[in-house]
Amino acid sequence: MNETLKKYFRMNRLPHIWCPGCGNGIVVGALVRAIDKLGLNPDKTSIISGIGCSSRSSGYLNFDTVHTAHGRALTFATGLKLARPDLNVIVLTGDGDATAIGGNHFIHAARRNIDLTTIVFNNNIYGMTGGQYSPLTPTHSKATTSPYGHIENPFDITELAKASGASYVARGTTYHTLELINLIADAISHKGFSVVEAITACPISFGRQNKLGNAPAMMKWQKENTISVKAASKLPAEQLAGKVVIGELYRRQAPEYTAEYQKVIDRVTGGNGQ
Amino acid sequence: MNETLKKYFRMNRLPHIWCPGCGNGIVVGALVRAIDKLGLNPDKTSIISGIGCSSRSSGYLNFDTVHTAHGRALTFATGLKLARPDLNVIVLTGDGDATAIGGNHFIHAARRNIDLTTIVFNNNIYGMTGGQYSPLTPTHSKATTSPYGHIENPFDITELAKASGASYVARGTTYHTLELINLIADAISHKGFSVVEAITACPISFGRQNKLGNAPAMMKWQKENTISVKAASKLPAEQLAGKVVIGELYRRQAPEYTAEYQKVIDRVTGGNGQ
Amino acid sequence: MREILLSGSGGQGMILAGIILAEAALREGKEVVQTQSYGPEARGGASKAEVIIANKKISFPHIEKPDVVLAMTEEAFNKYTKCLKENAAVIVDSTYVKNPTLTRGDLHEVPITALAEKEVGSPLFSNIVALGVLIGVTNIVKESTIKEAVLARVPKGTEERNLKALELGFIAGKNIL
Amino acid sequence: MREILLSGSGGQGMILAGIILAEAALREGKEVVQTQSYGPEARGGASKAEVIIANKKISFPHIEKPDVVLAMTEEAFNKYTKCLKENAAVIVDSTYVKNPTLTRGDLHEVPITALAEKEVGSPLFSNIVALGVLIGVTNIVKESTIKEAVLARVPKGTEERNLKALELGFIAGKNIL
Amino acid sequence: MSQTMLVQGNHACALGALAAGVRFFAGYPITPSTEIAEILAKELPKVGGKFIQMEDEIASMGAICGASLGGFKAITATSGPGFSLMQELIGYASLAEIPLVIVNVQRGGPSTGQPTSPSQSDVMQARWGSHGDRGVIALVPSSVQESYQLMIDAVNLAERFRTPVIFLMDEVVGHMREKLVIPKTTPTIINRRKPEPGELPYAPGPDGVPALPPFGEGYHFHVTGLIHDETGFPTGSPEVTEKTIKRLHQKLENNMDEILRYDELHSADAEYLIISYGCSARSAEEAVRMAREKGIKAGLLRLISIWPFPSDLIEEKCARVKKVFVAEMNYGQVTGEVTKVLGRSKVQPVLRVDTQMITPRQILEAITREGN
Amino acid sequence: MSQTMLVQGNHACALGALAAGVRFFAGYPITPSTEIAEILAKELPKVGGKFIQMEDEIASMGAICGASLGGFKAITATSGPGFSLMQELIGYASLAEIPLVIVNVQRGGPSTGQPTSPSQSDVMQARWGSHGDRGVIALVPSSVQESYQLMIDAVNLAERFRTPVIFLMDEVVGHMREKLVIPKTTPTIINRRKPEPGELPYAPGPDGVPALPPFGEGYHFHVTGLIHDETGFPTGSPEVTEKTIKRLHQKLENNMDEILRYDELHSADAEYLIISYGCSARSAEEAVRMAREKGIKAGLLRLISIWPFPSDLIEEKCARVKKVFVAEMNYGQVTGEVTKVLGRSKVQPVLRVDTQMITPRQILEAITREGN
Amino acid sequence: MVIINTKFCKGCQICVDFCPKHIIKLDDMQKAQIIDQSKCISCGFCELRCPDYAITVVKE
Amino acid sequence: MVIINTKFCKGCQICVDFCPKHIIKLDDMQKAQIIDQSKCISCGFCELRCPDYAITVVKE
Ligand SMILES: Cc1ncc(C[n+]2csc(CCOP(=O)(O)OP(=O)(O)O)c2C)c(N)n1
Ligand SMILES: Cc1ncc(C[n+]2csc(CCOP(=O)(O)OP(=O)(O)O)c2C)c(N)n1
Ligand code: SF4
Ligand code: SF4
Ligand code: SF4
Ligand code: SF4
Ligand code: SF4
Ligand code: SF4
Ligand SMILES: [Mg+2]
Ligand SMILES: [Mg+2]
Repeated sequence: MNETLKKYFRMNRLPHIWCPGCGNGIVVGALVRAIDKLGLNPDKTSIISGIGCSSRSSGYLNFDTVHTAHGRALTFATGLKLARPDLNVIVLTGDGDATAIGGNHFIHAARRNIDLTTIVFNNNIYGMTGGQYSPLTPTHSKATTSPYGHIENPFDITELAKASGASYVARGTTYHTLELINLIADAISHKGFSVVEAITACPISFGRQNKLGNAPAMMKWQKENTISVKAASKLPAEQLAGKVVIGELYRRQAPEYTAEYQKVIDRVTGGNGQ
Repeated sequence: MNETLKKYFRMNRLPHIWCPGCGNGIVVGALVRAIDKLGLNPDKTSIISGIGCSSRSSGYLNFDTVHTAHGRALTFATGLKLARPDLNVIVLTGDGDATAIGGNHFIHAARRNIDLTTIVFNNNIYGMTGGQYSPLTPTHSKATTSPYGHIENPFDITELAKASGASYVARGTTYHTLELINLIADAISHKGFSVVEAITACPISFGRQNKLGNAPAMMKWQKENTISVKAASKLPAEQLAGKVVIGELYRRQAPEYTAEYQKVIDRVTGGNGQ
Repeated sequence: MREILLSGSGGQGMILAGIILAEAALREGKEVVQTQSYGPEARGGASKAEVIIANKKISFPHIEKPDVVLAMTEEAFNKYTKCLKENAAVIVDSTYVKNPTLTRGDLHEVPITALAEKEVGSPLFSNIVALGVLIGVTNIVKESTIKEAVLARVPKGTEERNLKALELGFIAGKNIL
Repeated sequence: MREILLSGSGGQGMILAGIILAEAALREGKEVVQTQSYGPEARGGASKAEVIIANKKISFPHIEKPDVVLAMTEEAFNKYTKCLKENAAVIVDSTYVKNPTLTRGDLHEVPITALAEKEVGSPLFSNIVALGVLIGVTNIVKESTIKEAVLARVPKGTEERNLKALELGFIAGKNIL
Repeated sequence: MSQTMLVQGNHACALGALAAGVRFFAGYPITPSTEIAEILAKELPKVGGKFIQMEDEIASMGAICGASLGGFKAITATSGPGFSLMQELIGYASLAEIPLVIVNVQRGGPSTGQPTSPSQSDVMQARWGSHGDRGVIALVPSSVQESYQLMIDAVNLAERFRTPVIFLMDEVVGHMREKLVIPKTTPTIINRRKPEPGELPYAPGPDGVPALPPFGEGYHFHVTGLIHDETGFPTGSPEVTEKTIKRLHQKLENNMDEILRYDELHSADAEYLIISYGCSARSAEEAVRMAREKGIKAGLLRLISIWPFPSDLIEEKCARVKKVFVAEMNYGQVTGEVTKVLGRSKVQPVLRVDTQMITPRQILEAITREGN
Repeated sequence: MSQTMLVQGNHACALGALAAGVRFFAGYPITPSTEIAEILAKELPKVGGKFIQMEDEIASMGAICGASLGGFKAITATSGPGFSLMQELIGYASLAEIPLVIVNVQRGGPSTGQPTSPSQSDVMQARWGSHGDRGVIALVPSSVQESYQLMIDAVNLAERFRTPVIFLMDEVVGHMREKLVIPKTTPTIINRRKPEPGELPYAPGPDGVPALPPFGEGYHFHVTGLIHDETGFPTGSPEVTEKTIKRLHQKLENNMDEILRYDELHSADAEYLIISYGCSARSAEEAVRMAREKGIKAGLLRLISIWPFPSDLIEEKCARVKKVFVAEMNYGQVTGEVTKVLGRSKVQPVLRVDTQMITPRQILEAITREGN
Repeated sequence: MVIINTKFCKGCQICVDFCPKHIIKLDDMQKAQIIDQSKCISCGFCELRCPDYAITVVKE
Repeated sequence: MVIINTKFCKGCQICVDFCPKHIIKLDDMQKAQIIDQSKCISCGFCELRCPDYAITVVKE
């Protein structure tokens, strides 16, 4: 491993538990490179995750880390960030963790526009428990709990984030690794609630039952079925059908929760609150 | 009370417990008139509510009714509707019930596009517990838990519903009573997940601490600060600032959950499933 | 030990009256417990305050048989005068309570709300008038103490009118004795 | 009572082999319990199947000392041959397990995966070859029964190749005896 | 014809539910219970039933409450973390008297704990996990065959007593494969009682159990989690509150003859009696055999219905015993309950908290130590 | 100077938290606990602290876990339904050893129950509400003054033992107004121990309690709800699992001298001893006075720390007593625990389940009945 | 004809403020009262907006 | 120079399939192996995309 990156990993915990070809490692690699690019102080950076394959990532990263309960990463992160606005708080979460059991915390963290960066590892499935459908499983896919083909509609998690109040929303893939690094770096730099949906392949729990081939094949799918925001903006809606748009999808400046709370303290204490 | 409406009420439970001027009674009146207008069979109609002042309404209505736990009305309704697609299932819920503790169920019921009609009594506050802020409390308002002015952003619940997958979304007010009846009737007729946000005055737990005057004054606010979809569509964005748009905001035809499930049964059983 | 029950409908300020009375007793170095009843969840509407004042530790905080009952409505009168101590004092707001009858205790009828409206300018002061009457009748705490307690609790700018209400109550209370 | 432990790395089909063996025993009217070990949560990767076959009720479902061990990898061999019954049969896939040594029990080395690859055309059949070897060596169930059990479990269209794998195993198993 | 197969305990549990008439499942995946959901996702549509994976365990509980009120026999399945999340609505179902079965396949706790390892550490939670006072039925199977048959009982008891029933499995029983014989005779099925004309939905029958009308048939009744009177509507009355709380216990306590289930091995002449349940009881059984071989008069009382706690049974069975050993895979949960009945001196715990299965040897050693 | 005021128990509890150094509150409103949140919403910013109303009780628990890891003393407050929802994360905090206080102002249950009426029916839930085995500290105040002082103890014990502490109030104590004297002396404050250089974050000190480094100071440590070793990283090792589970109990059991709190009235020569706690103990106190007036030798043992259950204390205090009465407002929860210690014959429950406060007369009658 | 059920009326004043004909007021007991039935245009808004179901507008 | 840590490599083939120069393959042990270092253009994609942190591209 690249020497400069080693300091961000708990090297004695590697190799990780993920299956061969699992995209989780690529996303975590991108995160670490984004952190390095920004020069964040590792002592002042915390990584909070939920439960799932992807949420195991916190254990490999050499920061203050919390592997919380399923779906609850954002609640811990909200408490930590509000208590300690001096920390960079980054949340790593799976599609199930973030949008199934954790869906409420996701929309509320977005609504508060609290300065957290959330990376959703979207592998379209519950990986850890072996392939049940998630709120991001595409209609008609197979899952162990949709043996006859999935009849539900997936969320568009970027739309959900935006409608809930997030002020930075982006989507990337493990195939588009360099772009993913930049999107994560932008998300961390952004002051407010930022979300990066990282599309990542789970060849074992999702790919296998949907006959999507091996890991490189699933990454090829990412290459062939995505389109950049820029390119998309030039295409008519019909030609976009079935395409997944990647890049920075939404950004706005808006009051950030912990800063607003500090103003209350300053107002109430006449500025002697901290 | 109008004789034709009496059959929809449990007359021996009236008068209700709501405070003088509370808008909840107006919303329930509108619901009952919408039901009457549509000629729904009361034996085949169920009303499910959560916990809160507004959620007490189920107890006054002469149908099969469930006053569930706080935030959980949509989960009961989902189970009931999936088990019994022959029933009309209507969910009555407060802004806190639907979007705070119940927020996850709200977005998931919307995502599934299950054929439920949800009326959110939006009084911008937790009425029942005496005036704490809700996810729909406007920024800068006072609440007993925001004594220095509220610093959070409210959801736009109609945007949230739409982004989550609801196929009918509308907003009305207790002042615009006739329109409210029509919106509710349309929502019930619509096949799929439908949401009506009913803006309603809570003079006691919200109005009082925000010095909004008595019930008629709060209804005048509704009159003066809303604009119909039609009128809004003709105005430039600047002139809409601060205005609340009412009417049918969104509608689309989309596969409905229980119908899709029935197709699975038919497919698996060769049509002998029920 | 004195057990005082203040009752009325939600919005008549009985809880506040109970708190002020309890605070006055506290100022006089007494032991005191104040409790109240709630409607469904906490959405206001509490209509009964209980105050127990004693010279030694109060264990059981509820009133089983009151020494003093203040009833601001007919409903409250009917509900809370069923079970009284031998020589209980019952004060009713005769603005609302018409032809009250008691089987035990002493009845004191004062048009409390009417007085507040006419003399202080708003029925909102009826709870303070009532407090005055209660002290006038029972002398549970000193007039000067209840004055201090009232001033410590009421919103700025309303002090004068509240004191007037209190005085009115004292007089009415003492007069009917 | 016979206690059989089938071990390898995730993806080598040891659980399926264990189930087929257990089902075969069931077909012969035996009592049988099959268990397996799991990795973190349930995300595949289980690498050990235990099968206990007996003529009477089996209470404790785990193996304390196996009669038969199948080890498809070196790691599995090292881990599961530490504690064996006196005359235990240990079958190793010599494709992967190099120079195995035992302090007790009989060692049977068969290039299982290599055979599957060369003779059946894919390493995916190595678990069925291994089953064949196991039966060939131990005769725990009849060859005809394990055939039935295999046929009842494998996907349609693969029956022939699976039977071939099984036969290969029988032969290899009997030969090395 | 009877059918014989080799299946996991979880599979047998799912098949038992189907045999009992369950036609609705809502759940959220969690190891080691997930197979129950997966099997029912496949099987329910085949019989016109409904499966739904909800957004979490709370929603799953809500959905089965709704389906049950709709007249469906409905269940969910989970494990520790999910079981904790379900507690509020399990209490709701107790008070609103909604028949349901909640399967908890126990794994190592607390918290995420040891997700793939067995344990029996949710026994007390099954009784006390929700706030407030109420009675609880919990059943514990020890084998694959029993997972099938006892699940039928669980569904029946839920319907019979209008109550949620906890089906307390463990990872060992849930994941092991054993022979399951599905009998050719159709099992006895109990269905909730419909009210007579004029009968109120919360008026207890002579046995303390009220009748439950299904939604959609014109009863127009009201269900609430507030304390309610016989009509189902809320009341603040202390008298009604007392009656309700007591009835929630007594409708079970007074019908123990219908609920109580247990099994015995060599208990008649036992000097040393092991009390155990679930997977631990399998080891206990083996330990009894081993002890008897050594000439020690050991016996086993295997609890199958664990709540309401069979105090009278234990008092009776232990009366002439020298020492009672409680073998369980937790820090002494049932041990505490047995102590309530027998006192501290007579009871010897044989515990295991490392989320490994308790072994026959471990139990045997405890007995032998005492026997010497 | 000491300060005297007339406040509700909830208010006193909030002030006690502030005095103990609590600077973070996350909660969700629920009767009858809401005043605690409302007061802290007002007071915390004044001292630079943070208040947040979360989207539900689960989120509230998560937020205080996060804040506590950030080095803040953090609490939440709720009542029955919210307490049920918090159970999963309370278990998380137990296993991850995060210091916290959870206030549960008990109301009538089960489910929504009687939201504005008192009860003591969550005592067993405080112990067993979460899945898996772990030790629990729970404290029960009986008065407004005690709500203040004991809350300081609760926060201290949480920090001292790196554990969630349950502060088990009831609606009577929470809503009654009494005199509160805030002493002029600053209270003893215990802060979590920071690790020595090289000390691992989950390596127990000699007292069984590990040191807790705050986030943001370069420790880079890992917190998980999986069973973990002394480094904090997950392990499947049975040995470590056993050590961890046992330590979660023993770090409390072995330090009972620091945790145990109780009060006595006329217990020295009592023939009839009442065991009670919370608001019921107030009635019991009155009952003792009334009994003594009648010449009956009654006494009171008031439990203040209720978990870990003070079995040894009870054994000792009841040794020479004829009969023990357990007075509580539930179906017999502490009665059961006392029975474990003393056996069935010596213990007489005096219960009330109608969500009304138990009266002195009711207790007195029970004693008198026995005394005759 | 507008009929008011004074048992249900809570005196909120909504009907009073929004009657287009200004013919409703509160009486001494804080209950709604019709001043002049003859001016009523039977628009029905008082009935629709009464939160307490205290008003019935009977169209003749 | 491309260095492969075979202890970390899980043989997923991602680097193999996406190396623009097609100079990576899996060896008999299913570990990635560089066929021809000289053709490497140090684009770094193999390193970025290796899920197992098994590749280091050292730019000369
Ligand atoms: C309360 C609770 N419910 C269920 C589970 C079981 N569980 C663990 S991870 C997981 C889903 C993981 O899916 P996702 O979040 O998409 O992560 P992935 O494994 O796919 O990375 C589930 C359901 C749990 N640990 N806790
Ligand atoms: C689990 C749980 N948490 C909290 C509460 C307390 N509670 C009851 S109603 C309510 C909020 C009501 O607000 P909303 O849903 O807006 O209804 P409204 O009273 O305003 O109509 C709360 C917090 C509860 N009953 N259950
Ligand atoms: S199951 Fe899927 S998500 Fe989980 S480690 Fe394996 S490939 Fe990755
Ligand atoms: S508190 Fe508000 S919402 Fe509740 S009944 Fe009163 S006015 Fe209506
Ligand atoms: S609107 Fe209804 S409740 Fe209000 S004053 Fe008029 S009649 Fe009375
Ligand atoms: S019907 Fe119309 S005009 Fe007549 S009283 Fe009512 S609001 Fe006024
Ligand atoms: S991408 Fe990494 S893990 Fe995959 S084959 Fe190449 S070096 Fe090995
Ligand atoms: S750096 Fe580029 S060219 Fe060189 S081996 Fe890697 S992917 Fe191929
Ligand atoms: Mg996933
Ligand atoms: Mg509201």
